[in-house]
Amino acid sequence: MKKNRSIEDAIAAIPSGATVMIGGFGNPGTPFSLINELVRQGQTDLTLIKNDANEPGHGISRLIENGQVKKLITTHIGLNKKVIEIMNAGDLIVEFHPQGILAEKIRTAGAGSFGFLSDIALDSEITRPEDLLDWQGRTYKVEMALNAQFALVHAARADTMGNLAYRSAAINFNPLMAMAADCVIAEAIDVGDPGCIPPEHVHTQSAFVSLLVALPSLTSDYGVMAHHVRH
Amino acid sequence: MKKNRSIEDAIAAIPSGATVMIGGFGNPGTPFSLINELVRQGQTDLTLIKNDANEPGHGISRLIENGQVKKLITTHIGLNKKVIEIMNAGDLIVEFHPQGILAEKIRTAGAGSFGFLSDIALDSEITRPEDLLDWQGRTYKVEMALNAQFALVHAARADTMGNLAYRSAAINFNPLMAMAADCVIAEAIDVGDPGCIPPEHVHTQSAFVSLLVALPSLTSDYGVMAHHVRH
Amino acid sequence: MSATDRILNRAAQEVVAGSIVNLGIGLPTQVIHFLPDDFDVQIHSENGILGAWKQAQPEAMDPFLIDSAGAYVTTRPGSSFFDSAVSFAMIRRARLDLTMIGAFEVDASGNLANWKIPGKFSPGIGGAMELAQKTRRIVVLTTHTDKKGRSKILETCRLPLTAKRCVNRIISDLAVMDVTPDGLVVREILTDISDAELQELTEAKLTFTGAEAANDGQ
Amino acid sequence: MSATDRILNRAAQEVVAGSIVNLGIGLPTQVIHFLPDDFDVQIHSENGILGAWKQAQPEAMDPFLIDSAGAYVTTRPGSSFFDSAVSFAMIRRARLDLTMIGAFEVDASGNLANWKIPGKFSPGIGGAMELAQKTRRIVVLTTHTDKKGRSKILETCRLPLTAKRCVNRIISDLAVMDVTPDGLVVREILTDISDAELQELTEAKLTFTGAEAANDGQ
Repeated sequence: MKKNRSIEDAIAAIPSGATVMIGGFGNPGTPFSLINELVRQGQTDLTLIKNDANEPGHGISRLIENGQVKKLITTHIGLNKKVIEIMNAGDLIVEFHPQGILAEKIRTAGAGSFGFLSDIALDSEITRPEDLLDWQGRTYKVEMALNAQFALVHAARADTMGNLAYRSAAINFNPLMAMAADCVIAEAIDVGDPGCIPPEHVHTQSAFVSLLVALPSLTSDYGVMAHHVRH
Repeated sequence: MKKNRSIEDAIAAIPSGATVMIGGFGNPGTPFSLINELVRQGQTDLTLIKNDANEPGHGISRLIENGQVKKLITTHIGLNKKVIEIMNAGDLIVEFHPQGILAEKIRTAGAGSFGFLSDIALDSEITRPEDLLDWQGRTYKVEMALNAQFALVHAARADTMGNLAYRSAAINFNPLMAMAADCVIAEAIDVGDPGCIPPEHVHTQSAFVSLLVALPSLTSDYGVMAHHVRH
Repeated sequence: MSATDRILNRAAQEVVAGSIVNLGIGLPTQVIHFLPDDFDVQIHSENGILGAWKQAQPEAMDPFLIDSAGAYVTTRPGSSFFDSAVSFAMIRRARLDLTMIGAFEVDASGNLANWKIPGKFSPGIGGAMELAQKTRRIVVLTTHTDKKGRSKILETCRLPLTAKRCVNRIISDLAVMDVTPDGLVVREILTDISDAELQELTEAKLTFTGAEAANDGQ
Repeated sequence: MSATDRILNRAAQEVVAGSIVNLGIGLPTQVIHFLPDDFDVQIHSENGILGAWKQAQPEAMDPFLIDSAGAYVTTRPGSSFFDSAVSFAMIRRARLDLTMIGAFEVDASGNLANWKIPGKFSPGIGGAMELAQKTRRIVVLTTHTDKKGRSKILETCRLPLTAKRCVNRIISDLAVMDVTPDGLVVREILTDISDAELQELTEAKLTFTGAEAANDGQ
């Protein structure tokens, strides 16, 4: 079954009010093209789940700056002063999780489970008494699974059936989100015929991918960011 | 850090009484050479964790037939009448789990978590009342993580730092067990210099592998089993 | 056409183009041979394959490539291999469209028993509970009666259940039956048998609304 | 040698051959430049790299290859890339031998505060809590005092904690101190300063048993 769609049609599947997971850790793995189309189409009241907020003027920061986002579930937004300002002004609800806990909450949803027992930050201010469970003589924090209606992911390579392979530090949250969301929209730099990715090298199996967008080219969003080049 | 060891030294790390995870689903991915060395060395009172019991005279069935195994934690032993007989005779404790639950219990240990909330077989005879948790208005089964002191895994390819790549249907439980056990002993058909596995194609990262055994050749255990060839 | 082939031939028609399908051990694994070679389906095998295909020729068998039933299989372009946690993530996250599965007993409420016969047969659970509970559509393939002629299609299962209320359709060598809120509804009769004769061979009460006798197809 | 270089130079000596090390944002990421090019260590970066190495030359930068601090890095032979769940599985399953991490405050019990200054700075948690709680050995790299000259090495942290009782060693621009059941024990003094002067600059009570003054190294 071919899953290729135009970027307009793929993003049009997302209604206002949707919960959307978005891959990427910083720039690598961020599906900038899908995000930019979501900015263009203008859906609002979105809840986003992403490791970080990208940087001002880029990626999900555009959605937030544009007022399309109600809530952001994330781990760290230190590289984005604009989003911190919007948060501090009360115009964006931000929910922070430890990074690996966020990853694991997403994976737990992807595995069809409902939560997991953790000992991370048990006695920290981020843990509420109602999150604690005494079980078989020990106290755990129950971390509930994090589901979403949509996930937007970026892949280096895909086949038309929806198998995906990521490259380098662009793997990060992408395969986890692809497992977790009901509808997974993938953008890929290079889309080939089935068989173009050796079966052992598929990172996200076609079963998890709903719609596939072949990128005609990479915009400057995907390039080296001059202000991160240290001398 | 080079992790290569002789097969004798690697297996000698396992004491009698140890809990040992063993990769493989049927033949593919079963570390037959490591198992055969464990038969030769004769450690006893072992608790094994493996998807199945292999087939009579092969793999972990040899350990069980040889009286070295106290308990087997598994999902299905239907292809091994000998082990079923030993179980029925009361000479082997067998604990069965649904296959994906076993996989997930192992992965949960590997992820440094302690259990997960499931809805699988909630009202089945395999679920005891004390496994059930009412949490936030819903009832879950708590599946606790399954840890082990050792894991024996089979890889197609390795580098001397301990990065592993599996092939074909031989992936199965191997990468999960490699994450979960305290000491991971890997056998590999082909061991190369660091860099021989492209970084995106590493299935088990060197951080998880303790000792590496390069196989000089594959014994007949690894070959096509004539009685499984259907005409 | 043999009773078995009648089941398999009819079962093959259940496979929707573009879908992801798991075929359980026993009869279901044979369905693949009743599908056209180029049929657009992805076969999921619990041991970590999406895109498994027909059995390999003896000279082309790969000892590292079996399906969950232990048969040396082939794969099709676009297949993938993955670990057992991912394999069951697909199952539990309901990415499979259809599982065809065998049964010791199946009943009018869609309950399925196929993993254990206390005191006689208890080799373990395997993937059955998760497949039965979580696949979007479950079709049971079974002989209508056991070797002693007793109905396997019951009003209420007596054996320990694999999963409750999970079965959508039953395909036996005699009929195609759907599990509905009103019990079993016969959709097709697959052989030369009257409604009354079919009911006679079936412990569960059958409803014949909408049933049309179908020819054997041979 | 600058105060920063003094910390980094000493910190580099903490890295044991054959180990797996995470270097936190800020000072710690710079430690790598004080290691020999062929040093046997695997640098773990939370965003999914084992085997990251020094920063890339501008002409060789790969936009898809950054470390968790956002710098364009290189990798060494034997490196691997993986998803964020695996990355933190490594951390929580205690596969990391050493994490070097920055601090707003660190105290005599080994408590660490480096993620939040209420009302002033709260950009999130990142990987800090898991790294601090689960790495086998935590070495804090910090200036001994803040910009206003106040001790960052306290008897008891006042800011919200990243993790409790997690720190093994503190390397400041002035001294190397170990967290022991008896409080902070000075192991080395890194600059031209007396025991009394060091204690004067430190809120936490220091024990000097076993401390030996070390030369700057320049």
